Amino acid sequence: MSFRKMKDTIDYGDTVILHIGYDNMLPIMIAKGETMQTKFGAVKHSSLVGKQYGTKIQCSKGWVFVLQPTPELWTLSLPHRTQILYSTDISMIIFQLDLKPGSIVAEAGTGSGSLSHAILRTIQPSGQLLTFEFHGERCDKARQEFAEHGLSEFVTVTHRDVCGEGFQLDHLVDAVFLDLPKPWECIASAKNAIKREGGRICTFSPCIEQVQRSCEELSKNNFTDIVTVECLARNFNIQYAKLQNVLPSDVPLAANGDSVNCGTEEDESKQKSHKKVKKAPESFLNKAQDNQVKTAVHNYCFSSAIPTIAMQGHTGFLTFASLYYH
Amino acid sequence: MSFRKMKDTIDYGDTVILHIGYDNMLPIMIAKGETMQTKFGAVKHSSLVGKQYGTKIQCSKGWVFVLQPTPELWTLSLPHRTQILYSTDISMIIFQLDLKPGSIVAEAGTGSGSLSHAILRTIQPSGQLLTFEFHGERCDKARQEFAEHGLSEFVTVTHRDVCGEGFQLDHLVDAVFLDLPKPWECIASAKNAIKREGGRICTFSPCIEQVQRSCEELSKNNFTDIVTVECLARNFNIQYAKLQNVLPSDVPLAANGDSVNCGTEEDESKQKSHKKVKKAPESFLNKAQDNQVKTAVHNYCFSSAIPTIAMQGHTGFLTFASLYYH
Amino acid sequence: MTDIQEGDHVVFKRDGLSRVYQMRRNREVYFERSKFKVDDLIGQPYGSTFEIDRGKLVKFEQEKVVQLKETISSLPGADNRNLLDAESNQKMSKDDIMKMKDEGITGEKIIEELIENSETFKGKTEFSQAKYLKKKKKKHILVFTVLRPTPRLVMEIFSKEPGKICNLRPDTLSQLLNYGNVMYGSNVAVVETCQGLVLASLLQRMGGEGKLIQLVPNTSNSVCRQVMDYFNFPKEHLDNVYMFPLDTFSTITDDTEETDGNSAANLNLETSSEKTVTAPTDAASTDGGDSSIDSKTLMTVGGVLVESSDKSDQSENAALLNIPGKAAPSTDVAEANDVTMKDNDALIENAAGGEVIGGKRQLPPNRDLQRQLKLQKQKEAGQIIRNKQLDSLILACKYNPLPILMTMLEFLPPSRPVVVYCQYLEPLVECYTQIKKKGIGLQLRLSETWFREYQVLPQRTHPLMNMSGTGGYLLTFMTVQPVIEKVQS
Amino acid sequence: MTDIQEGDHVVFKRDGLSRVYQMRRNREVYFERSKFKVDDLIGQPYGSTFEIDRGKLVKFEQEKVVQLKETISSLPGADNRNLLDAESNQKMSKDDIMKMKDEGITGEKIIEELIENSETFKGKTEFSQAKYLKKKKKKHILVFTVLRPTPRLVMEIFSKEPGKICNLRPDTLSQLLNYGNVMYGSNVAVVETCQGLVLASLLQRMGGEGKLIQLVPNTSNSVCRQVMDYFNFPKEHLDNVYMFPLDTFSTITDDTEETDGNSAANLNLETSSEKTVTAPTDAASTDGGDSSIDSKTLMTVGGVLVESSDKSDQSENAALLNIPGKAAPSTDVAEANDVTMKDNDALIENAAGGEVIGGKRQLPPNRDLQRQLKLQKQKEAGQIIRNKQLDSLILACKYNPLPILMTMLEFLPPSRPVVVYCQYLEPLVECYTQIKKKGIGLQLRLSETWFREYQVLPQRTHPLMNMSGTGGYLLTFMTVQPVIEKVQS
Repeated sequence: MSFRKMKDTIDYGDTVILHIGYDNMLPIMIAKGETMQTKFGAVKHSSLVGKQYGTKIQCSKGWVFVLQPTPELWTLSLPHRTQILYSTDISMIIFQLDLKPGSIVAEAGTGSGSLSHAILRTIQPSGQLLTFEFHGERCDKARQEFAEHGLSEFVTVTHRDVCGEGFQLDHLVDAVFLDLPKPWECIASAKNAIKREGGRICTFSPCIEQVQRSCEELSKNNFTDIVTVECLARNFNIQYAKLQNVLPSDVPLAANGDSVNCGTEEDESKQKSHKKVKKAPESFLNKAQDNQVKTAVHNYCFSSAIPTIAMQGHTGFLTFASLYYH
Repeated sequence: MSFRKMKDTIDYGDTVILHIGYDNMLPIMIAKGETMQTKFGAVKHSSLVGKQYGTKIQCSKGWVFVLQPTPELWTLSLPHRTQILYSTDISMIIFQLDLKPGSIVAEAGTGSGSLSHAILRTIQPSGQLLTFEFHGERCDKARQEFAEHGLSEFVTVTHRDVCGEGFQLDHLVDAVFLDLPKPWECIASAKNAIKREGGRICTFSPCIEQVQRSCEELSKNNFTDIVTVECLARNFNIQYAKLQNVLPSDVPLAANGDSVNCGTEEDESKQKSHKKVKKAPESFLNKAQDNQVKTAVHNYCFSSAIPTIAMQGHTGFLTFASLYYH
Repeated sequence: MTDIQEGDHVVFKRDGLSRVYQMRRNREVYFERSKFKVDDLIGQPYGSTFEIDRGKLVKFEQEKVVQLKETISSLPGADNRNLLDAESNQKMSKDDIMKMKDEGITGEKIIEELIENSETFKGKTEFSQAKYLKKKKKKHILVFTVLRPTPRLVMEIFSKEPGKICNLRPDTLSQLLNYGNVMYGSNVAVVETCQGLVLASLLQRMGGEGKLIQLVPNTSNSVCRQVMDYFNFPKEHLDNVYMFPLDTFSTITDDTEETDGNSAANLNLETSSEKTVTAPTDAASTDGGDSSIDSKTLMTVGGVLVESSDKSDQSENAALLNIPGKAAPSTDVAEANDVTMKDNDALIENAAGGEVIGGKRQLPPNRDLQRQLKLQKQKEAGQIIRNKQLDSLILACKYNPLPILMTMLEFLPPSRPVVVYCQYLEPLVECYTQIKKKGIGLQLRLSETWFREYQVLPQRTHPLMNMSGTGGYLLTFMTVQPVIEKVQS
Repeated sequence: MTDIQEGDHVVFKRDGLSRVYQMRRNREVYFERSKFKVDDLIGQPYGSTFEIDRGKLVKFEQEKVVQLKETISSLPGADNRNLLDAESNQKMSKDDIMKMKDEGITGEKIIEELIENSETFKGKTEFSQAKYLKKKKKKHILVFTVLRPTPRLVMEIFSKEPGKICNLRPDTLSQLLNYGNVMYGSNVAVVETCQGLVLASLLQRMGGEGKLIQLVPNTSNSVCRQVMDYFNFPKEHLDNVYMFPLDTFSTITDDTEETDGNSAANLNLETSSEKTVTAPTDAASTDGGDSSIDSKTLMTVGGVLVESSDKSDQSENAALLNIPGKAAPSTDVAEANDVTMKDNDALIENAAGGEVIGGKRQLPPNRDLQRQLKLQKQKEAGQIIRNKQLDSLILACKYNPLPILMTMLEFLPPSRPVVVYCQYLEPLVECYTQIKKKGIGLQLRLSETWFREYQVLPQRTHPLMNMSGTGGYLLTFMTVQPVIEKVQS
């Protein structure tokens, strides 16, 4: 039930997210007699029941947090059965498909259910997700997950290759999402699935050639407002930077970010608050900078938002289109 | 001569850049008896002779600066005969083609000579640029410009459609640059133009389909290390921002950018230094902000680097490749 | 309800341009330099396409659209070596065109004349011909589709003046809604200065359940919620919207039941001071077009009558549009440039919505009742906050987010998402640093989005030549209970 | 000189990876986990490709490369629905592979065995097969090309640890060179802490003429110029490189001829204090691999013996690599991940260049002569600066750029380009604000570059899945003479 509504405390049957670190989250379903092993020690499920979501839990070798799942947390912690969609693209898809409570959506394929969970959050309780997956085992897993998450009544998982067999839906849905190797093969069938009053479609494709064929096919099928976009998240790290003034700075500095002459002690305390962000590397950095202090008393200090050097360069192209009254 | 070497003062025959505004620069060749009309008034050529480059010149209705041209300034002020390449791409091309004094380069087409000037700066005085242009008039104009700029001895402008007729060069050049609608048609000819010991090639194409055909053809012709890249310049405006604190701020702010409680007078003086950046709009902004001061004494003030909202979204794809000893 | 009803706000959409109009019989609207009555739209299904033919609405057949598309198919690479200044090659003057229009000649006919009078058209490549045709069609033939407003469409209204909505872009707004975990029945606290766009988007995602509390700086200032009107929300949905002034915050920090009385007293004080301040606002509203028509609805929402005449917004926006940056839009013909300028002017004139001529006005309702209702809802909102019943906190405003964030976090239960949007990076660095320092946020993330659009056409696929340089920055995290709980293991 | 000479520094290049080695007979090198002697490379033409076959260099035929390419051509879209964990489907263990290698079995043979022992290979799509083959070939067959070092190739050495060169990327370095208007005969002042990469790139563009003045913080600190060695610059070119300590700056601010004496005195003072400081530096250099070999050359360049053991650099870099960001590289097989880790380790061990085993060492030359030469060049550099003979100023360092910029601008003639590169945005905002305020720069521009690489393959074209999030920021402008000159009009 923890996916349908925000809750205060943990009950048996809830799926919770054990937050061990920024890139280390484990989803667990709370069951009697079960125990979860984490790198900080074991956590007995029963001991979590009745606890408030967001609580810091002491384990034998450290602590973890227990969070109520959101589709965004789920996307970061779910078991991968396929390549998955991430929240930057997912957000755009939900928005561009005009989804809201009550929307009826067709999705192919289900994959690992990353997008499905976000769709379900938005369209429940009056909407329906009709999701199609050609891979039998994945179908079963998805169905099981939706059931565990209390979402079964809002979703129908169908085991079918829509590329060959089509959606077999007759003017029923508000929106169609296609994440398939050959989306263009399903566009005619998608058109037939969309309500007479019109609707929206989205295809996700990693390669531009797929986009080109999809756009052609969309156009042929009288879809309009065809738009292809790309969204890339660029994350920033906050770093406390200290640049040596190799010449005496007689220039008055502007309003921004600079305690010139910042001493070592003062910095140390400021940096402590940052140490959690980057553990080992920063301590090296501190040492290195401290050495420099010997030769230069003056430093220019500031908090800097630095884009992460390694970033996701591409996920896929999102093509959106409208089908008007038809 | 002003393109070949940095000079101190202006002579007859020099091409100079009249800098009227950030996006308003005029290239003029200093000639006896000539007068240049600008929106700030007329400038007699003869009056500039002997003046130092970089001088601020008083005209009847304002002042302009007179700068010595660099290829970068030339790119921003040259007469457009075609779409031109800009300095972000040009810098990448020169770098990736491994150009340096002494390099021999084949270029097709010459276009408006934007890239040519940057190539010539880098390869002169011992290098040679062999540039090809299929449009007769453009050829003549380019030849004339190179002569005026004192660059004739380093460049040969040939009137030819290299797509049909090829470069007709036998293992002579270090690098080839292609900015043509169908670059793939010239790749075999480019290969033959490149020195036996090897060299580099670059093609510039706006559409991905052109890139795909070029890459295929490069591969077929034993070019290796084929890499396609895109460079986009993102410019920042510096804006002095003032955000209202709608709640009393009892939170100690970090090292950075914030004179909380900054009063109106103080801000005014700070903002004056920024007024030149954005004229009319900022004065409106000041008024609007001043009004807010009545209801809120506390503001959070900082200099902010804001990416320009409207930016160049695409110029073209740059494909680079190596031809090794052949 | 798939047909357009009288009173509906609808979107007129053509290419990348959207405008919102309210449907009233006998009302004339301006759209893309044309003036026409909208009567004939009422009763038509949403999604219908119309053409303005000599000042009259005509239903547009689908086939024409397709035909236009097929014209544009040619190979690139052919050279236009002789084309430099297209404008001087046109024998017809602007006056000629205006005259033809005055004579009631159709757009199609005008384009035919333009082609015949172009010296260079025949020498152009097929691709260039198609491009020319497309441009002229856009200028001389006005075709648009009438659609039900959605956040996506309404957002397009602001695409040329993003400063009005704090530079929000579809990518950032969409993330704000998703990372905020907004869903049916959510209790959401929001601070926004985006004309009501964020408010409306949130309300739609709540589907008629839950509470949407808009935090505003103080009781005396008006807030602009203009965009809320565009969505034709039923009254039951609007009833879920609350307004809570942040300057009455001290009234809810005491936990005792007694303080409720105190709070009410405080609120009364605030309200009386508001009396004098709102007067000029109301006066201004009378020349605000049809906004007073919906004032009754707005009253029940619990807000004061709100106004879009936020001057600081407009000038801020102007500043942002006139940036001395380098990226210049690549319009190669002077004429096209001209059009853009005109469009822009119209846009500023009309504010965000469509300009409407005529339309009857109603008298403002009982002001006392209005004030009482407002106070009641304000109190309810305060209780929700105090009782820690919020499911998410969302900030997208031109105020310094840090004090608001730190104050509100006290009232947010653990394991709840927080999203702070800001058009500047620096304030979010401050927020990030504080949250990190206090250890009160998990999955803390500061990001921006690179949002890029593509032209996908046979043999001519490439990213668009112009793009948006910034859609603002997002700080997202989950609240936690930092006290350690020991459990059995 | 198209053949590799003994003593040359050469680049070994394979795919996206480059390493620099100096060619010496009888010397063994480590490259991509292989150890081999380079003797056979001497006398071969640059651009030749070699394979390491059981520890020996073998010339590689072009045809093989082409064949490998053709294997990789298949349509996408076929589904790998049964593939989840590729590693567990391989019957051969890592030990098996190691054993085969020890037995001297070729890489080709090992790959054949791997395919035969893969349970899933036959079930894979043609595309997946090709991908698998490519990956295995990269791992088990070591083919590389020997190239003459260029800034482009040398830069690749740092592609996995950009922190060592202040996050410079090809796009930013290239703009730094172009906007700096560096050309044959330029007089350039530069401050760099990029291991000498910027210095070397500038020197190459100067083509053996002009003066390249490296401004360093002070006489006592050593600066790393390691990359300068890689370019095999002739002595005449290196003679144009000067070093000027910024802490002796006061000596050139007085304009009289007399100050030259003063300056010399000052310099002497500085130099004597340096004596004690440089001692440990020299001591450290003896275990710095083959860097002492080139010390003689470096002396004539006018610098002290320089060292790459800049610890702060390394840790800074480590900090930048271990960022807690979200973008995870998409390696789907654990084995591949493993390899990356190992490569990384090796990289850090080797610093930027290739690790070399053996190689004779020379004794340091006369230290007194060295100091005298240094002093002489320092004085010359001071004169060039004082006489305002600089053509451009380029900063790319980890120091606060503002004081250096404002000091140096006094000595730059008008109409000269200035380029300030910084890996942080904030210091450049300060510089921008000052230049703007003082009105001493035209075409002032603060920018960053979005640099993106594409995979272009039939039916599989898309931007690369991983990219660099930042290549630093650039501030560019032209100096001006702010005094107004009245002229005839």
